[in-house]
Amino acid sequence: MAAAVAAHVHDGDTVVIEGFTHLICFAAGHEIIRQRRRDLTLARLTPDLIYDQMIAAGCAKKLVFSWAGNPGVGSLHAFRRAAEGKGPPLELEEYSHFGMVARFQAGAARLPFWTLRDYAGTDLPRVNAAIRSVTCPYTGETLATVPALNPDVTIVHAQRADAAGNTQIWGLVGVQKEAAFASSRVIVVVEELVDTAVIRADPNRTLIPGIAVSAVVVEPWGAHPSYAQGFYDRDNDFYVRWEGISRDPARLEAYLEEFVYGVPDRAAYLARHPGLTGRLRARTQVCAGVNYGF
Amino acid sequence: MAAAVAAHVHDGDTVVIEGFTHLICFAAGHEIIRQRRRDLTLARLTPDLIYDQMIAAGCAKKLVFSWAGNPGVGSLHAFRRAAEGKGPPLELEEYSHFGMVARFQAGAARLPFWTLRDYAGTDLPRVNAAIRSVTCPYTGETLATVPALNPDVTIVHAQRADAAGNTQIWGLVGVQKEAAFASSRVIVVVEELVDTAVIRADPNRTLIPGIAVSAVVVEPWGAHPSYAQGFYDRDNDFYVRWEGISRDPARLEAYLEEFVYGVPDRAAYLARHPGLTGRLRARTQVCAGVNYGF
Amino acid sequence: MATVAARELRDGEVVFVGIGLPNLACNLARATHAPNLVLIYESGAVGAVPERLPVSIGDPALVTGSLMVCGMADVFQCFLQNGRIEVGFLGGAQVDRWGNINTTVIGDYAHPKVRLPGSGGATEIAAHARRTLVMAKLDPRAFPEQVDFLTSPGHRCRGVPRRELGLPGAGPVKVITDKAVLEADPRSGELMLTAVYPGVTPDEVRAGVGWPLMARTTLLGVAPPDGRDLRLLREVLDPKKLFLK
Amino acid sequence: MATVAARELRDGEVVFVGIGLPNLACNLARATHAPNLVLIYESGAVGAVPERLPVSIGDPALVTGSLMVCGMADVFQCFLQNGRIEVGFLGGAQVDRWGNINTTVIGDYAHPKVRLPGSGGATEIAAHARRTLVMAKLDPRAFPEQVDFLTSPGHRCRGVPRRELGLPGAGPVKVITDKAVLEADPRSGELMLTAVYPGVTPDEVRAGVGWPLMARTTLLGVAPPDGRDLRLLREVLDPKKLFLK
Repeated sequence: MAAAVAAHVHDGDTVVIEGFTHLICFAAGHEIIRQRRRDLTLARLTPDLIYDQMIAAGCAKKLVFSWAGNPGVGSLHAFRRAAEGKGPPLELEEYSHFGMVARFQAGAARLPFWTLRDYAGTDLPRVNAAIRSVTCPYTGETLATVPALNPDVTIVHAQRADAAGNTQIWGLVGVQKEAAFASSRVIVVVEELVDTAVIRADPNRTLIPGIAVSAVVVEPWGAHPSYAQGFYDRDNDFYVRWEGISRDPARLEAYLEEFVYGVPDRAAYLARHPGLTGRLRARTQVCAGVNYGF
Repeated sequence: MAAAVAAHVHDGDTVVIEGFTHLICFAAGHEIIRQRRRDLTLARLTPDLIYDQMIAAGCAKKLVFSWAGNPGVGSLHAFRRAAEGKGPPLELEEYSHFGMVARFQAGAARLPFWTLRDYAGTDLPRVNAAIRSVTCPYTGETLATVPALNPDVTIVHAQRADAAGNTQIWGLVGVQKEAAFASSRVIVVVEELVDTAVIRADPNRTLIPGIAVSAVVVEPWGAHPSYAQGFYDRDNDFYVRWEGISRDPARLEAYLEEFVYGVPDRAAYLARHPGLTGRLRARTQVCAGVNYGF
Repeated sequence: MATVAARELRDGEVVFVGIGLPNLACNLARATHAPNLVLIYESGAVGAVPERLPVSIGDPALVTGSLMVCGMADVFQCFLQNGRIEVGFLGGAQVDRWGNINTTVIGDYAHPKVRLPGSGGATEIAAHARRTLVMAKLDPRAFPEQVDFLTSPGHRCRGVPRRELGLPGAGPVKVITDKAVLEADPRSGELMLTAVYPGVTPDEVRAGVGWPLMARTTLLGVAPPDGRDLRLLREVLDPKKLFLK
Repeated sequence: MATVAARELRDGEVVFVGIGLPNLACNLARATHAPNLVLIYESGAVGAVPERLPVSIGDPALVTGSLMVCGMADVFQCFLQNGRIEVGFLGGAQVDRWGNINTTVIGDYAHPKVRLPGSGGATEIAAHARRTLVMAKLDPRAFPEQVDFLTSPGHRCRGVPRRELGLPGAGPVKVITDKAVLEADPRSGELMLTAVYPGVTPDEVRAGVGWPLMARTTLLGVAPPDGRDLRLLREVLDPKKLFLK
C-alpha cells in the first residue's frame, strides 16, 4: 500500500476513493494521511468518515461531492467546521448523486459532458456554475449537463483480483467501474489475490479489467469500518462513535495519532482493534455457480 | 409463446428481438411470422437470420440496423433483394453498432438523444438525417448525436428468470438490458423458469428486473440456431446452409413452410430436427459461487 | 408517522426508499397490507428484503436475498429517470409553503449557519418519482415560508409553478408530520392542513408552521396505529428503537 | 496475410479483433511472439482465449475462460471511445487511395448495385483505435480511387485531411494485401507501396490498384511465413481451412 500510494498519489492530485457505503478503502485513505499528501481535490459521492479524516488531517484543498453526512448517524464534523468557517478553508463543489454519477460516466466514456433531466427549479445551478444545459437536437427541449470528471487517481477496494488487476466485485457496485475507467491511474485494493483462473472461471463478474489498473494491493480488512460483502460486516458502532470523535477536534486528532499516524500499516491498525475480526467476520452464504460450457 | 406474441406484438409495432449472436430468440420471430404480423419496424444491431426470415415472410415495413450480414458466412439474401430493388420494398434506417447501442441507451434513460464521438468524415450522416450533432457547453466542440430508440416491444431470450420476470443472463449480454428498459413492453423467453430463491441467491446476475417485464415465456432451445451459453452451442452448420437457402426465394419459402408455418410451436420445430439437441447440447463447465453473507 | 406513511403505499408499488422512518414505513407496509411492495434503494439494491433494520442505505442486509443489484448509473437512469419509481420518500431540515425541501444549508450558501449533508439523490427523486411523500416533524424553523436553499423542487419554485419546470413527477402529494398531514392545494400547490392526529387541534399544527397555514374545510382524522402495527414496529422492525422515538 | 499482420502486433497490446483473417493473425501472434496480447471482441469478450477458431464474433468459445464479459455499451464507451484500444483491424469491399473503407454499398446508396452489410463497429474502430491495420486482397475493383460510400474514415475524407476531422486515432497505418503492403504517406496520407511479397513486382501490385500507386524509393521485402507459422496456421489455428485459402 505504501509503495502504491507513493507511486500514484501526488500532492495536488484529484483523488477518488469510491465505494457507496460498501468497499470504501479506509486503508488507502490512512496511508495517504501518513504520507502527508497535500492540496488534494477529494471527489466522491459520499465523503463519509474517510474524507472527514483526510480533511481533518489537512490533505484536502477541495471537496467534490453530493452527500456529506455520516450515514444513519449525523454529521461529518471536520467537513462541517470547514464549511461553516470554523476550520481551515475547504473549497466545495457540489452536485446531486445523479450529477456525480453522470460526471463519472462522461469521464469513463471520455466525453466532455453528460446529459440528464435534473436540477429544474433547484438552487444547485445557482451555486455551481458547472451545472449547465444543452438543447436537444431532436425535440428542442433543454436538458441539464454536468462536466466529465477524470480523476488523476482512483482507488477501488474489491473482494478479489488477479495479479494483473482483473477485478471482481459483488454486492453493491456503486460507480466503481465508471470511476476506474475515468481515471488516469487506478489502484485496486483487494481482500484476496486470486489466480487468473478464478477470474476466467466467471468472466461476467469482472467489473474492472487489468488493462485499466496501475497497481494491485492486497489488504485484508482494508475497508474497515466500511464493509466487504462476503468478508466482513459494516462496523456501525464505529460510525456511531465517529459523531463524538469528529465533533471534538482534540479527540479527532487523538484518533488520527493512535490509529493512523501511530501505526505503520493496516496489520498494525487491526492489532489495535482486538476482537474486531471476530465481531465483524461475515457468515457464509455462498450462491450456486452457473454453467459457462458450450 | 403464442399468447405472449398475440398480446404484446401488434401490426405496425416497432419490434426488437435483441441478442448479439448469443440468445437471439428465433422462437419468438417464428411465432410472429406464424401470426402474420404486418408493417413491423424491425430494429436490432445485427438483423441476422431471424430478421431475414421475417423480411422474407412479409412482416417488415422497415429495418433499423447497423450490420446486416450472415456472421462469418456472407449475406442475408432476403434483405439484399429488398435493398437492391429485387424484392418487396423495405425502408432502411442505418447506423453503426455504437450508434445503435447509444440509441438504446438514450431510450433506457428516457433521454431524447445520446452523445458520441463518431461519424466525422463518413457518409452515414449524409444518408441518415437522424444522425445529428450537439455543441459541448463546456469545450465548445461538436459531437455526434443519435435519437433515442424506444421500441413498442422488446423480446429478450435468457438462460433463466422467475415467474415475475426477474431475469438472469451470463455470457454475452449485448444491449439486452438497455433495450428492455427502453421498451414499452418486454417479453422474456427463458430456457429455464426458476424459483425466485434462485434469483435472490445471486442478485448481481440479474440483468432485467421483473418490474420491467410484461410476460415470461418458457421455451427451451428457443434461441436455436443461435445459442445459449451453458445450454447449447451455436448451430454454425445452419448459418452456413442459410447462404444457399436465402439465395433462392423458392427454397426460402419452402424453409418457412416446413419449419415455421408447418409447425405449431417450438416443440414441433425441434421434432423436425432429429439429433439436434444431442449435437449441440453444451458440456458442463460450472463456475464457483461467491459469498453473499455479512 | 411510520404507520401513516405505510398506509400511503399500495401493494405492488415500486418505492424508492430512504433510511430511517421511510424504511420503517415500507417494511411495515410489506409486513401488513403490501407484501408485494418493491423496495429500491439508491445504493443499487432492488427488491430488497432486509432481515435486519438497515442502519445505512448501503447496508449489506439490503443486498443479501435481493432480486437485483445494479450500478448507480442504472439506478438513476434506468429506474428513476426512466419513470419506473412510483413513490419516493423525502425529508429534510426545511420544508416550505410549496413543499420545496432544503437539505443543503441553513443560512447563506457561501457562509452557512449550519452546513447540511446536501442533496444526495433527493433532487432527482423529487423530480422523477411519480409522487413523493415527505416526512418531517412540525416546528416553525423546520416549516419556513421559504426554504433557505431549494434542494428538492416542490409545487412552486421561486415563483415558478412546477408544471412550467417540466418535472416529470407529481411532486409531494402528502407531508406527513408528527401531528398532522398536509397536502398540496390542487390549484395553487400550496400546502394545506387536511388531517390531524387524534386530539390534535388545528392551532397546535399552525404553531409548528412558519406561514399562515390554510386548512381544508372538513378535516380528516388520522387513525392511530393499531396494536399489530405497534407490535411490529416495536418488537420486529425497530426493537433497538434506532428510529422510533 | 495472417503472418504479415501478426508481425504488426507487439506483446501486451490491446487489440480489437474482427473475425476471419484478423482473428487468425491475433491468435498466431499470441501463439508466437505476443503471448500477452489482450484480445477484445466487439461482442463484449475481453481477454478471450478461444479454444476453437471462432466462426462468429460472438462465438461462445470467446466467452468461456475470458477475463471479462461486458455489455456493448461498455465496449464502445469505456474501451473504444475511451482510447484503450491500441490496434483495430478493418477490412472491406473497397479501400481507396486515402485508406477510406466502404462496407456499405457498391454503387448509389439509394439504388445500390450490391448491398453490403454496413458499418457494424468499423466506423468507430476507424475513428478511435490508436492505429488500424487494413487487410484486403488486391483487385482494381477493391482498390478504387475513391470509395462509393465512405463507411470508415482513412487519412483524407472527401477532401478533408484526417487531422481536421478531430478523429482521435492515427487511422490505417498499414494496408496488408495478398501481394504487398501499402502505407500512408506521412504528409499527404495517400497510400503508397512500401513492401512486396517474395517474387512480386511493383507492376503486379499496381495492376491490382485503381489509381496511379506511388512507391517508396527503396521497397522492403516481406519475409514469407516460416515453417512454425505455417504449421500453427494450418494444423492448429485453422485446420478446417475456414479462412485460409
